[in-house]
Amino acid sequence: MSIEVVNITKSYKNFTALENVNLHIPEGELVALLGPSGSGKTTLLRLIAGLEQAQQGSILFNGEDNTNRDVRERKVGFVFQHYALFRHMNIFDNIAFGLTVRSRKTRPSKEEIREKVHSLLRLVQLEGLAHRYPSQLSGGQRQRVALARALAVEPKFLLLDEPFGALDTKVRQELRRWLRHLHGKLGLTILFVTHDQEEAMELADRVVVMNEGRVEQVGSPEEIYLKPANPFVYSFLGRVNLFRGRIQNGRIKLGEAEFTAEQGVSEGPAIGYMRPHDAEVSLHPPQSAAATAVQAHIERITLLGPLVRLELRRLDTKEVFEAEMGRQRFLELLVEEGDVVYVTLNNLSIYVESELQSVPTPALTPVHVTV
Amino acid sequence: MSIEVVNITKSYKNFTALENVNLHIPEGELVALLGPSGSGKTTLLRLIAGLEQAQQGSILFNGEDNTNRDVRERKVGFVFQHYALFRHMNIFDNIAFGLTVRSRKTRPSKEEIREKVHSLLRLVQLEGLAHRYPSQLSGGQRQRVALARALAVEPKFLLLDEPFGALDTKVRQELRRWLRHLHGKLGLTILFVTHDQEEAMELADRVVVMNEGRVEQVGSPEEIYLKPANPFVYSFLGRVNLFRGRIQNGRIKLGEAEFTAEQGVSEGPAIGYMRPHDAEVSLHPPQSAAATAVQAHIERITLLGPLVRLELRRLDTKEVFEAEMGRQRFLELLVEEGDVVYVTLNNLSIYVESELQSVPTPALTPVHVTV
Amino acid sequence: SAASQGTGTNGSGEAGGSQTVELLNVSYDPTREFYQEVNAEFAQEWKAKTGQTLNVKQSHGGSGKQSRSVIDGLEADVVTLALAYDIDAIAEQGLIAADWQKKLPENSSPYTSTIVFLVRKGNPKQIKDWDDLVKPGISVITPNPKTSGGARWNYLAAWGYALKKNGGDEAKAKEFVGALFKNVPVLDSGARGSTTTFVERGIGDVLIAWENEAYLAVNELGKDKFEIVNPSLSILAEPPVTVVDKYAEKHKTKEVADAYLQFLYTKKGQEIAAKHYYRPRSAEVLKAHTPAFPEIEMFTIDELFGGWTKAQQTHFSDQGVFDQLYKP
Amino acid sequence: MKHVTEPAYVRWSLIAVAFLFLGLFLILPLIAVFTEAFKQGAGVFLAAIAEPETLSAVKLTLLVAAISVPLNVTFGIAAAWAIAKFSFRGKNVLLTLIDLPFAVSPVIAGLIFVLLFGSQGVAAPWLAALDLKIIFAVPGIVLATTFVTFPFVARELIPVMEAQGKDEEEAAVSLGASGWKTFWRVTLPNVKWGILYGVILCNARAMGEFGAVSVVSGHIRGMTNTLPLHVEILYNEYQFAAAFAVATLLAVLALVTLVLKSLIEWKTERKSKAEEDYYFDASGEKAG
Amino acid sequence: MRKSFLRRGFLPGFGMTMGYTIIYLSLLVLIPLSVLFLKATTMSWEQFVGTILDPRVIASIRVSILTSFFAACVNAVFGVLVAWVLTRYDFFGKRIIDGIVDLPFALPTAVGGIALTSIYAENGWIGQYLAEWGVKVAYTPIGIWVALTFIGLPFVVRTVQPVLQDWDLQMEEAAATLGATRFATFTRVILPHLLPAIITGFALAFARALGEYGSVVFISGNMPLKTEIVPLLIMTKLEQFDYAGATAIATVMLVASFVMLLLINYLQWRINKFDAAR
Ligand SMILES: Nc1ncnc2c1ncn2[C@@H]1O[C@H](COP(=O)(O)OP(=O)(O)OP(=O)(O)O)[C@@H](O)[C@H]1O
Ligand SMILES: Nc1ncnc2c1ncn2[C@@H]1O[C@H](COP(=O)(O)OP(=O)(O)OP(=O)(O)O)[C@@H](O)[C@H]1O
Ligand SMILES: [Mg+2]
Ligand SMILES: [Mg+2]
Repeated sequence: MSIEVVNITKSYKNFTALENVNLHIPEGELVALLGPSGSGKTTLLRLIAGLEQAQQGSILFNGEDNTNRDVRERKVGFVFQHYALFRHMNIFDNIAFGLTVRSRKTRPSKEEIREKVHSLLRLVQLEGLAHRYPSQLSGGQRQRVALARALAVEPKFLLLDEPFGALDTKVRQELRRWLRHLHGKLGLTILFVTHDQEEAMELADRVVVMNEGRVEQVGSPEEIYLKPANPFVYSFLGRVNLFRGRIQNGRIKLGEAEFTAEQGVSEGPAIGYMRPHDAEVSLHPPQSAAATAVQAHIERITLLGPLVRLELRRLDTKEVFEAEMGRQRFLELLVEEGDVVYVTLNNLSIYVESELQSVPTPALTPVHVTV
Repeated sequence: MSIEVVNITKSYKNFTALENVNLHIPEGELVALLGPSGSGKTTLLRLIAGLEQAQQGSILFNGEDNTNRDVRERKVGFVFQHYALFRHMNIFDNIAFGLTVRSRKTRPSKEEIREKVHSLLRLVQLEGLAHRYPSQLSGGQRQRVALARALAVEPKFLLLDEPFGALDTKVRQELRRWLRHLHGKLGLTILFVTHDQEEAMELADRVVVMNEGRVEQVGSPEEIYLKPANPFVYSFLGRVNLFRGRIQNGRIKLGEAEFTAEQGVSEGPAIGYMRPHDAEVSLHPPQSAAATAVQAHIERITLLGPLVRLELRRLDTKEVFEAEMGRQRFLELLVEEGDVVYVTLNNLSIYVESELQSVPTPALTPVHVTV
Repeated sequence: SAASQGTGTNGSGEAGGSQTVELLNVSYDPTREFYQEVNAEFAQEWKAKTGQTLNVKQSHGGSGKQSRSVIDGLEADVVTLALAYDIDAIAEQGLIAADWQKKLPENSSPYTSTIVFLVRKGNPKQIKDWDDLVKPGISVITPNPKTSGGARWNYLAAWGYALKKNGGDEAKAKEFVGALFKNVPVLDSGARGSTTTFVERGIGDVLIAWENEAYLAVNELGKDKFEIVNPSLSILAEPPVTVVDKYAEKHKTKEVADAYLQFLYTKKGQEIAAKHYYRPRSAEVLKAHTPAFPEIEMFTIDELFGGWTKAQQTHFSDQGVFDQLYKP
Repeated sequence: MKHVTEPAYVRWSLIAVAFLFLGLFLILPLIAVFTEAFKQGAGVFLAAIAEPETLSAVKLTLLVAAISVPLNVTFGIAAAWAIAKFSFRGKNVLLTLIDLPFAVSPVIAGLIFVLLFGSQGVAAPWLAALDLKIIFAVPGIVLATTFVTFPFVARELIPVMEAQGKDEEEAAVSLGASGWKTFWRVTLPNVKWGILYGVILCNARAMGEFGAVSVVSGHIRGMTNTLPLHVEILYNEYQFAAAFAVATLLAVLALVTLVLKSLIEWKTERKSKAEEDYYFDASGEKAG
Repeated sequence: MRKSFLRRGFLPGFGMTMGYTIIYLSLLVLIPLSVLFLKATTMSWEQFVGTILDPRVIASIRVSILTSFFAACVNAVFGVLVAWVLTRYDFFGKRIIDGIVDLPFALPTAVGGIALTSIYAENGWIGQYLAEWGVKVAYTPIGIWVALTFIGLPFVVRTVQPVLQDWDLQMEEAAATLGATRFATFTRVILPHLLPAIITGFALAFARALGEYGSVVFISGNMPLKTEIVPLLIMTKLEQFDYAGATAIATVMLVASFVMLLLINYLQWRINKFDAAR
């Protein structure tokens, strides 16, 4: 089932949690809602589920207006961040709950319920734990029970609020894989919340980046990583280096490095963003004539499994920044802490402060760069 | 000051939290205590600080027995996981606490205390917040206050329990850098707890891996990543692929891939571990005569910033595994989801089940492999 | 310090070294105003006689409870209780000489009272005598004889009436009193509680009460609402008084305590008693107040029940006659 | 939240039922007390309150509260420290013993002190030798009151201290603070509201206790009558208006303490709310 | 190990506070209460049993237990309702209502009893209307029940309220997303969770009601075998100077209360443990 969020605004007393949010989620997709704490992710999810009411806007399921429909009629599967399992019921009863509370007419027979619960237990790989209580399960197991409970009522789609937030890295990786598998198998529309960019990138078909109650960007993981719509998205998705400089005479100066700005850019302070893996480290000055490289001193080398991260300090501006490379490349380089290297700044994104000063945080507008 | 933990065993009622732990922490090092939840990290830290008493074993500071010494006399700086700031005191009073509670004889004058607190506030970059209360600070700021408070009493070393556990990724990265900086500046011995392997790898000079109350391995980040002492450490530090197979006639067979085992290995089931970045993906079968490559089907491609992760399914055993490579390498490869590729399994670690079956989880012993 | 003042008397009386003497009079509930006046009068007299300032402290409560307090250590110099039995209980503990009742005239009871009926104005149920109380449909208010001393007087009065009427037939008397208590809808724990129930809550057609209580109720709570009915036969209630020898000796107040009780027998004392609706022993004073104290034929405890100890034993102990006849 | 709560008509009828119940069982009696008190006009009311015996009863009541409340506060703090900050065998039994006075009939509460300190009592010989008076004097009243109000502060404080955890104490000790200093400078400031709350309840009950005190008081006018006893005496003397007037003193006292308590709760609530707010803000700031 | 017993970890003061607690508890509660047992032992076993099994004692125990039980039941139901309304809804006067709940603690019980009697007697504010319907409240077991409901109310409200305040609203939301009606959510999800607190409040109210004297004597009518409560019977025994009999009954009541409280504390401890395991 597709979900359409139209022009939703939601405020609490004196605080606007969501402002004019529009979102389309096509049927069968696995969509991640990504954003920092307090950006309104949970609020949006709860609005879609009908646990909250918006001041304005509407929510359509398959084109049908659901804005004023009761939670109970929306047939949404909702998995809460802390699972919200019923503590005094065992796993079986937890999963069966949604079926046993139906009115007598629509309630399946005891036998059918048993069947159903056991098939769900098999699905979430928890056969044999039916008689345990939630307190006797590990976090990952609880998470799966919460999922099974939501699936028992055969929802039209699934909403998950930080499903793996409270879990160990190891368990998390496992469950992620399992969720994707489940998605493939059931073909459900799934919308899940996370504030972990790696999780969003790895799991989702489509990522919605939120900030301060607004949707900043929607796109495939690759799109938003490679073509961030603005500095917020840029720095929220993965590590980023930040260089301060100026635009002067159509040239962008970041310390000793210089780039050509596009035509008609006003002069003034500018900020350059660059991903650490776009920093090209070499022992010798680059061949190219353009001054896109700077000299830097290696302060620390960290081996991070497949990656190696160098912490560098520019000799010109004394700014600290990072470079990342594959292990192989690092082994070829043969550098040590304390060495001085040349770093070419590739794929820089330059932003200048917008002239519109009415907004609280200085709005940055992108500047196209040619080397 | 160096810390020596000798043969420590600590049990709660019917549960052994630490079993025969030995550990040496040389002066001036920054050591990470890494392990899954419940592995006894906090317990060990509290024992060293004297907040808990062991049933057995001793703890030496600079070779001097401290086992039965009171917390107050140990001169340990302890930073609690949830900071444990004094809620009803402002930041200044929090930091000054350790000095003001001294007996009159050893207590510095008011003026001296003020000096000291302000220099600490400068150190943790919180000048100007001296009169705020803990509730008026963000998580990261609280963390730094807790540190300053611990440093005020000029401890001989610093113990930190999951110092960045409760913080956002962004803030976390910042504080990590800051802590390393501090360590360099003060030259203190620092022992910190974490369950995030990346944090341990990035920050520490030396990593102690714990599991179920035992120390599994101690070493530099590189050592434990590259030469894990056992499968637990292997799989706890970074992602790992796991292949099941057999040893037969001195050959290790993992599906269609074959390797030569060392001499005198008993026959039977074996497990091969491999890091995703050790999987070499190519479109063509490798040149080498050895059968170290398998064919696999690309099920999913995930772009993770600097890295690209492929989820692969072996055509022979249908096992799913992962391969990771740099973005550059991926772009060179030109593969898509659904393609079939050849994957060379490099740097495999093979373990066979130990004949000693007394231990609860089957003990695995490593087997040396030659291609 | 408050503690030692509380019950003790600092009098070093006889020699007059100190000018202040304290007495503690432990009494029962309805005597407060009466003793307040007695105290003032006597203190004046005592001052004139000895030059000492006398300060009489009063304690009031249920008679049995007060007696128990004295037994348990409430250091009363004099006790002025509702029935001899309560003082006997104190005497049993050796605090008072066993023959205490002989020490003062008239059985140590300077004033008496009797049991009468209080009915609503106009006497709508036409209650004239005891026999009317056992009629079906009549609602009688009296407290619980097991907890209230006053109630025991009520009970014994009814018993005595039935006994006399039936020529001493105990079984008939038992039946009569049983029938009477069948008509009781509320058993308050004390006499004042019963009065409140009757007066304030408007429950019951007749309240059995002491004469002085009945007068007080009428005067305090409504002359226009109630009237008093005198039965043909009633009991002579003799509230006794005595000095608690042990404590008086300890406080060295024996002399003043004796004088205090003697004062009750003087004309002045008797006048005050009559003013508070207690029947004075003095014939002269009684005559002066005749309209208030009409002639009623009365019997005493000793005559019909062989004294309080015996009456208590037979009627009010656990499994006693009251427990047997009371079947609500 | 709207969608998950009850429909408005259910909500309002529940509120109405609650009001009806509280009205019948709590508010009406309170109103009854006040109307009775003023039945004969403000003059009688004021006279009853200004009467010397009332005043001495007020004094005694305040004195008793002033002794027994601090005693129970000290005990409550000590017990809460031992129970909340340490684990030991038999905690349940200890907690139950602390609860016990809740379940002892006030009559019995008074009786046990009579049995102990009365002149027939177990301790009588010593008391006689020392010429000490416990019952039918202020000490007995204090004892009985203390007994009856025994659990209030401890019961209030134990959960608060337990919820507070040991973190801050651990931090203080690791910074070199001694036990006393930790207690005074860290624990106490953190539970001060809990203590106050306990004090208020304990005080209300101490001033209002009737049964137990009645047994041990001796009812000596102007000396050992507390306010509740004085109310009874006035009532028994058919001075209903005066009795209720004095009772309103107690009711007002109760209401004042309750208002105080509400104020305290409101303050703590506001404080924790402010904290929460800040958490949200802080996390927002972190992200930015 | 001795050392560790005394020190009990890092915090000081265990010995001192524990010692003080035990001493104070002993002096003020245990020793005085033990006198009760001592006194009861002055009776022979036959006498003791005879006292307890006396029909009047049995009847009063029945009255006490039944009225206390029903009062506690009503308090359990309405206590939950009041706690629910106070924690969940916003309405005018909420704070005042919240404050007034503690009134029965503060008002002298006798005043409460008198006030209730004046309301529920046949000529009282409410009693007169009830009388028209033929319902008598004061001077019947219903009156006792009214008084005991009055004094027991704060117990249930104050034990349930904090639990409701801590209650995770998400569990209700979860039930709603699973299609449960409000009623089903309450009975099947919320109530089971509140149950321990309700039982605790119930038991405290029950224990307190069993011992209540001051307010009941005014409204009960004190009719032996009908509306006589146990504490009144104890008083009666005392009036007859029968200390042993009084203490015998008191002892039985005390032991019953103690066992019940122990049960509650055990129950709570179990639940806390269960929660801690989460
Ligand atoms: N009931 C409420 N009353 C007032 N403000 C609220 C309420 N619920 C949420 N908010 C505010 O709305 C904003 C968005 O909250 P929301 O829970 O949707 O954030 P989130 O993106 O889910 O954050 P997190 O990652 O921390 O869960 C926050 O700033 C929060 O303070
Ligand atoms: N007071 C206690 N009583 C009983 N068991 C305890 C106690 N404290 C800790 N444990 C147990 O000891 C084990 C180790 O606990 P510890 O707190 O040291 O783990 P940890 O490694 O710090 O875990 P985490 O990462 O979750 O903080 C856990 O299984 C825990 O359940
Ligand atoms: Mg959220
Ligand atoms: Mg820990």
